[in-house]
Amino acid sequence: MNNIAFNVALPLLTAFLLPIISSGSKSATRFVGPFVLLAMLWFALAYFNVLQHPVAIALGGFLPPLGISFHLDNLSLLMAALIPLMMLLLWPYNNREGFREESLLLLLAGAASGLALSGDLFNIYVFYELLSVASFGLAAANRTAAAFAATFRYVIISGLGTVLALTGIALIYTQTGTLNLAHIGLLASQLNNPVGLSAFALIVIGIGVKAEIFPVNGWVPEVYSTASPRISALLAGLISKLAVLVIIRLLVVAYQGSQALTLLLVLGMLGIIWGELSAWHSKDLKRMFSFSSIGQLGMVLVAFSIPGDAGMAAGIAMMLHHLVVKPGMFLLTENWNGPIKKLKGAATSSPLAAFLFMLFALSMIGVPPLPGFWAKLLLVTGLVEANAPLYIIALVVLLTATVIEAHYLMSTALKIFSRGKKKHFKKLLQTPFNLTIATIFGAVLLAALFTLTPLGNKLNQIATESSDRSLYIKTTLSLKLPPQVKQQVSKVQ
Amino acid sequence: MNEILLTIIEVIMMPIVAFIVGLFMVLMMRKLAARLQRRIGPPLFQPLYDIIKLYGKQTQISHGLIHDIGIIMAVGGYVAAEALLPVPGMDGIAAKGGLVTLAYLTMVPSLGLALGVGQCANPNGSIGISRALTSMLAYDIPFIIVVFGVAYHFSSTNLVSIIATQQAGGISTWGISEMPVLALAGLFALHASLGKQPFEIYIAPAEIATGPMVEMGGKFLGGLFVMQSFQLYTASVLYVSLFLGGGENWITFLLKCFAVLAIPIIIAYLFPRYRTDDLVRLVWKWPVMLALIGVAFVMN
Amino acid sequence: MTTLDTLLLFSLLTVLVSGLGVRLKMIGWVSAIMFAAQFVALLFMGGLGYGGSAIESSVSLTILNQPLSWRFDSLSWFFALITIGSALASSIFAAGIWAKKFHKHDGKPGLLQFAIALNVFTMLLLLASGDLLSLFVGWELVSWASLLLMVMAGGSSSQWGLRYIVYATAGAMAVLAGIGLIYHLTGSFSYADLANTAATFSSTNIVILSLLFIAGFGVKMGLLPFHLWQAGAYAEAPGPGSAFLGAISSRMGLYAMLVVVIQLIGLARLIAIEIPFSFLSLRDMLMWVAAFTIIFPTFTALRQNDARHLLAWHGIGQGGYMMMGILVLNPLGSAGGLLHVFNYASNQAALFLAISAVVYRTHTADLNRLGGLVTRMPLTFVVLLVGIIGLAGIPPMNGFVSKWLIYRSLIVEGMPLLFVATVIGTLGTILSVYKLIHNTFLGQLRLEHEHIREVPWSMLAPMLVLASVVFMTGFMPGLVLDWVVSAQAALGIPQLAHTLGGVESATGNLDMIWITLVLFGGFGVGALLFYSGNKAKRVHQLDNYAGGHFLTADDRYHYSNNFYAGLMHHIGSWYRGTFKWLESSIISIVSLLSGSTQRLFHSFHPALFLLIAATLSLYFFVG
Amino acid sequence: MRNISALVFASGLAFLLLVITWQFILGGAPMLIGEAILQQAAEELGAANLVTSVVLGYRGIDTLGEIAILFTASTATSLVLSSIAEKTSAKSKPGLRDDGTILASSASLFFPLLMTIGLYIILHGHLTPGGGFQGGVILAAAFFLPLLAVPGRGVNHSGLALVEGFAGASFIVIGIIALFQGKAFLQPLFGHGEMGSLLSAGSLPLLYIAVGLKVGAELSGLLANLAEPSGNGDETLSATESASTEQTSMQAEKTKS
Amino acid sequence: MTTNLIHWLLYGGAMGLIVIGIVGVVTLTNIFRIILALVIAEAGANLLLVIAGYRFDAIAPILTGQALSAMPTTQIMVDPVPQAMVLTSIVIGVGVQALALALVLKVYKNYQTLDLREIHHRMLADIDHSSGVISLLSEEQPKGERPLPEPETKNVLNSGGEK
Repeated sequence: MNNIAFNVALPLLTAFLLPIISSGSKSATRFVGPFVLLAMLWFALAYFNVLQHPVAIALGGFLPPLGISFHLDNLSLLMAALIPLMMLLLWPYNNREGFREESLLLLLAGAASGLALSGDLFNIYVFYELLSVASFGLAAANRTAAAFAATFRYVIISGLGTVLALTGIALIYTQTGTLNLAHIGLLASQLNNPVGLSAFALIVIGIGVKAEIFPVNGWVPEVYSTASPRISALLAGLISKLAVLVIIRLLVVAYQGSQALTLLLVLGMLGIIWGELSAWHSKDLKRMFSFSSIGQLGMVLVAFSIPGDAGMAAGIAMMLHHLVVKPGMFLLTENWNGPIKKLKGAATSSPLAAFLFMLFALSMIGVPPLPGFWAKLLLVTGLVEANAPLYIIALVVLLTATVIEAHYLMSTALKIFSRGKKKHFKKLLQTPFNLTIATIFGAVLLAALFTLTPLGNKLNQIATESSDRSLYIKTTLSLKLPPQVKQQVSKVQ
Repeated sequence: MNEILLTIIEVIMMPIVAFIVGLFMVLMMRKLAARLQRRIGPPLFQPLYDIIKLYGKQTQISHGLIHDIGIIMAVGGYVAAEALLPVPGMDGIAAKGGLVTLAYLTMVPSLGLALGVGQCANPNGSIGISRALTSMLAYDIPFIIVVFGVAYHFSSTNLVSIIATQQAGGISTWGISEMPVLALAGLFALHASLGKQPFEIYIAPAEIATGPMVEMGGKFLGGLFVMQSFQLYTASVLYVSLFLGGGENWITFLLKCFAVLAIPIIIAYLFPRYRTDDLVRLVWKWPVMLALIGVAFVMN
Repeated sequence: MTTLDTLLLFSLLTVLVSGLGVRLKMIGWVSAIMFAAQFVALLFMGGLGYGGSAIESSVSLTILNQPLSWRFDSLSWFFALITIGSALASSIFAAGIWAKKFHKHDGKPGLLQFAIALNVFTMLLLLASGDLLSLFVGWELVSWASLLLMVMAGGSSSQWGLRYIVYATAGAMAVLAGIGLIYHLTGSFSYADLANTAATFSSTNIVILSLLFIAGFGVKMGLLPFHLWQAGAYAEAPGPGSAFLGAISSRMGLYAMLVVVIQLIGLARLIAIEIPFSFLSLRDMLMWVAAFTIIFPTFTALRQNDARHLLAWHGIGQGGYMMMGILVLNPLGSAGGLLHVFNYASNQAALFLAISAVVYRTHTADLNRLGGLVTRMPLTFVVLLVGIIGLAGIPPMNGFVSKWLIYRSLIVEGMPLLFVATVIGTLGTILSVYKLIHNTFLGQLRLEHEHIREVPWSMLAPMLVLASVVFMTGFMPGLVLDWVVSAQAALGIPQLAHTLGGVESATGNLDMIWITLVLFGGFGVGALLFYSGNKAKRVHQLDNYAGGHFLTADDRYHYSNNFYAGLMHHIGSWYRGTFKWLESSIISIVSLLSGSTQRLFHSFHPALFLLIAATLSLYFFVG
Repeated sequence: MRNISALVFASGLAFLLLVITWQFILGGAPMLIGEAILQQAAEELGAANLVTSVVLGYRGIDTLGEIAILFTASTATSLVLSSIAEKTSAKSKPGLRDDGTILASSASLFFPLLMTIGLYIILHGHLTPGGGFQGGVILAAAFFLPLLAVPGRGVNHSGLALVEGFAGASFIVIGIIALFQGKAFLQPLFGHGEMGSLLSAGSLPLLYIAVGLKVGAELSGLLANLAEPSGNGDETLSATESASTEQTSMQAEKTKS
Repeated sequence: MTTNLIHWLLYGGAMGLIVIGIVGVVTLTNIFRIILALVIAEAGANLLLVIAGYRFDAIAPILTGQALSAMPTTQIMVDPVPQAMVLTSIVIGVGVQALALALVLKVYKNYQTLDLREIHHRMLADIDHSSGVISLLSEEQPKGERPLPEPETKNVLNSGGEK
């Protein structure tokens, strides 16, 4: 089990060595990355298959809570497997210039894996920072003036975010005297007070910068419309989910009170409203998709704010769905980035892309029997089951937002499918590379459609497991506790 | 078996009776008009002569098959409608159709006429038809309210049973004495449906050259004359059987019919002509109001 | 492998084949044959039409612990019959020479066939749904499938399609909310649980549920005020497509409403609920909605100058009759409503096909650019005539029977105002359909239409068949009433005592056989009189009274524009376009909001929002 | 307006934060793991400097992450600053301006001094205050001083890259060796040795050396990058040049879209 | 009393630094100053962390002298964990600030200004232009033409905004 550490160590190692390799041979630079990612994928999947029940590993052999521990359960391993997968799909195979983007991507992969696996609050913070810095670099990689400006604003806002998050961590440490999530969970009773809750609020808003939580997502439209679509796809699809994952871990382990949930619910609702409305108003695909991804993450947040397994299942379903759909859509924006009214005849110039767009759009609106519908169904039933006025409002918001979503997506789709002038067709042609990747995403969506039943069962299993607080704590602290901590823990309780 | 035979015989007889009575009604109308205008008026068989003359004319101008079919429908529709109107001793298929059916069956002739006129491709004709249909829209609303009231009052749409109930109870149970307001509204609607002054805007001889009739000559016009006599008959008999307890025997029956018909005709020759929209406004205001009040009385 | 599976399998095969062979020449006929095969498969389930017990499908899924199942009962069978029948007619119409011309004007006949097949398949799925979840799945599929049929013509149709899909999504979301509420109340999606526990729901829940469902399903039925999308969306589709859509598509809403509101929740609950500050119960309110749905669209149709739009607007109005009849909920009324579904479908299909035949020859459906075609296209004229008589509900066509049932039910229940409303609707229909036939077939023949001929048989055949259906089912309504009654039985509402000729009841019979025979006898007499007269001589159209001067073919004297000038002079000012105004105001509100929200993202300092958010959330926890 | 609202909310935030912190007792925070570490760190790791044992032992992966962040930052910086073509290789311009002999010579005088101090601090990281980071920073200063004294003097980027690459790699490799020995990742190797002596605390000193070199290389690389924007000296010139490259890049993407 | 004073001084100081930093970031418009404000805020957060490990009259957690032999030590030591964390977060901060500085350099070269407002406007204009949409900020600007004033220095170039 210790070998899962490779998922963090290997990409970092490769990234460190990449400059040297590149001075050696350019071709090696291009291909070492994918190999490492494959290795990561292999590790993750291997454990994903053998894993019976959650496992914790102590890094450096120092038992938690003293040392840092990785927490391996279905959810974290799933994420750990998805990270290299997405990276492989969105890898810049056709990048001719230098090694920097590759190494940044590898660092991103390492950081993401660490974030997904880590069970220690401060360690999460470190990996989160690594993630951020790498994504800054990637966001600026386009080297246009606008990209620099957007990235700068991104850096500032997320820098502030980390300050808040760090403050929150400090508060938690001052309150409990420990950093290990499981240990914090053990002492959760001390956090169920204004101090602890405000620490949670600070962390949510801090980490929320990456999770595109309203209102700290001002960077989203700017960065996504200046960065290259691959990067946007990565940020919107993968990175935001990891940030959400952190919040969820914290929520499940330490903050099961209703107040924390209310905060998430309200933020999520505002996110939905703002995102969808702005998307409705936007006049080009890139910004439309960035706004709509804000809305989608709002939905994810709302889903997670439903107490119990139902919320967890719905949230994970929404997360995975968005993870598949949104990158596919962003990939299509590379050559369709003009104003929407110029998209006439796009379908005739590249029909496959148009079909994919339609597929993604329908699934996003939640048209049965596409997977998006089932995710939305889980969300709706969950909200109704939660049966509190605020949740009913959330339901109304959700449904209204869906209508707005349908309007702007369909008006775009009808533009795409309407007849256009011959002379524009060449401009609207999709690059085969992007098209292939997008097709893969579409294929995944359809495959999910045909394996709904097993997926649903697996989903429920994951949800029940990862929403089980005591299980998490037991898993980590079942490693032999050092005596002092034992008696301190007992003293605390 | 033989009651089917009987029905068939009745169905054949009733239109003939209707035609004869209708002719006399036309005669009465013209006589009354003449008297009101200080004239002597036509002799007894004048209406019949007119029709025969028209059918026998030398120059018969047809604008094509639909033109002919229109006239045929116009006449045939009424012929069929008569079979639904019970007269003393003959019920025909009144029991099988009922009030609502009759009301809609009487639209067939107007539709046929409309088709025929339309085929003639004469703008005057088309204008006339559009006005005729409009005025139909106008007077059918109070009429249908009246129908509803009566049907609800007698809790039946079967004319036979309606008449039977009235005759059983004598005058006090007649529609007119039980629901006078409705009866008044019905009279109004009846008058409007006859298409006489002041509701004859769709003919307007001076303006659109007699509208629907503009292209009608010879047997086509004759068909219209036949239709008119049927129309007078149908309207009066329907009113009689709704409000005046139908006919116990032929004498009372015919008396009632002519009496009912006399009222609108007398009114007709004292009034000028309404414009279409005025007509609609008028008919939608007073008769409808009356009819609704009447229904309210009936239903409370 | 039950018969239902066979039917669905055939339907799916039709979709696949027509989808794969989109580009083929022969695909039209192939899919027409496959529709015929579906029809036969449906007839094998004919037992359902005569009170047979429901047929389960052997296919069933379980997704996220939610079972989905499919079954067919008499009601579904009745609707499926109409669906496949109209699909068959449209597909045959579109298969032959029509397709060639359509292809010449860069349309895609194969795609049309595919779209129709897809619609049929999804509709069958909806009709076969065995629980609320599969009902919703089918519902959404139907909505999106019909979008394909609506927008495939391109051009202005895409705008209508967009409008439609927004309305449809809103409706679907309402339905979804309702289903969610039911799930919360009963803990499952199955019909049985709902039917069993519906009695225990609180009346607030009942109100919420019925409003959600009727609004949701009403969007597709085009109930006021959700009707704005329908006319254009149906009319702008390619000819046969709009025939199919107009005939059946929006009836799916009626079906879903029947199943959920009538069959499962039960109308009794609705009647029991009083609306505060009014004498109305919830049921009465819905009936008034139906009444307005009859009147307003009908009189909007009166003003249309495009034949297809005129018919499509009538489609909305006729939907109101069905709703009305079913809400009356005595045997007469519900039978009338259900029967009208069939009758109206046959009329509308015939009419739309006839009109698209006219368009096929003249390239226009503009009522001011046509006229006098009867001499050139007599058979099409006959079809249209039969169709409009049926649509207007005048004897002896079938439309009269269903409307008669509805009138009678209203009289029996003693609802004068609603009765008057329905009659006003009928009168308006008569006016506008006469305008239709007058402006297209009667009057002056335009110069450019001198040389057009009757349409070919591949198009005439389905039209004539439909016309004969309209007549026969008017002549012997009993044929259809059998199916209607078994549908009533399936719905669990009182059933109508009927005969082959119509209705047998103490307080007022209807025997269409006698009436029809007598009517034609009357025509016979009329003909006798007419032809006993002196022989008439045929003259040219132009040879008629024109105030003394000679008409020539190039001056247009066809009285078509603003046909009911007098009426419009009176009621014209009543057309306020209120609903359009409502819609546009909603849209502008949304755009206002969205503009302001986007401005927030453009404010040049996101950090401020971070500060505000942090402060507020801290205040939420500490303060 | 914005400032006012900002101030209002900021004061609110400040107030709330103070309300929160007022509930703490200074120095009374429960330090569960702190206590435990103080108790057992010495015999577990055998490093006299307990902070070091935390930094490299208990929280070793944090340290790995943090040097990774430094590396990422410098990579991103050079990605940002380099123009399209790879031109970060060392170059020294002719006719660079000289800021006086004293400065230059003292800079070259300081160089060895700073090097020694830095290395000392690094090597004794596990015994005395200080360690890899502190020492690394001093090393960076040593490298950067001449650059300040004589602007435009090139820095050997490829050399730096080599150092940082191998230093970072070695840190990870040490961790992985532990894995291959069946231990956990980053578990200290070798025995503790005799506490307080230079050769003690197992592999911690090695790690610290790696960290020190890495940090030094990173920082000097960063500073050098910032000092010589887009790899060549003169400001306006570079402005036009980089601008023109922006130009071309924009054109490129325009034509692409 | 003194403890209170120290308490205020330390905690108040930390929080004050954070808030000051945030206010700076929000209100300032010069992007370089914004970076400095960010640094201040981070300093505050670090200070808060360190305080968490504070103990009254305790020594640094380094074993010296006899403590080396006599284990476990008798003296009270401050918590080593926060110190390690602060070390980490400081270095992290350095990295981020360096990147931010690099970006400032580039932005300045492209837009010839350090005013965030100006930069933001021109960035939006660039985005709109590159995506072929007329600016959402100024609806009534003439098509295609950039509504912004020409940058002063002629050898500066506004990033392909205008052609």
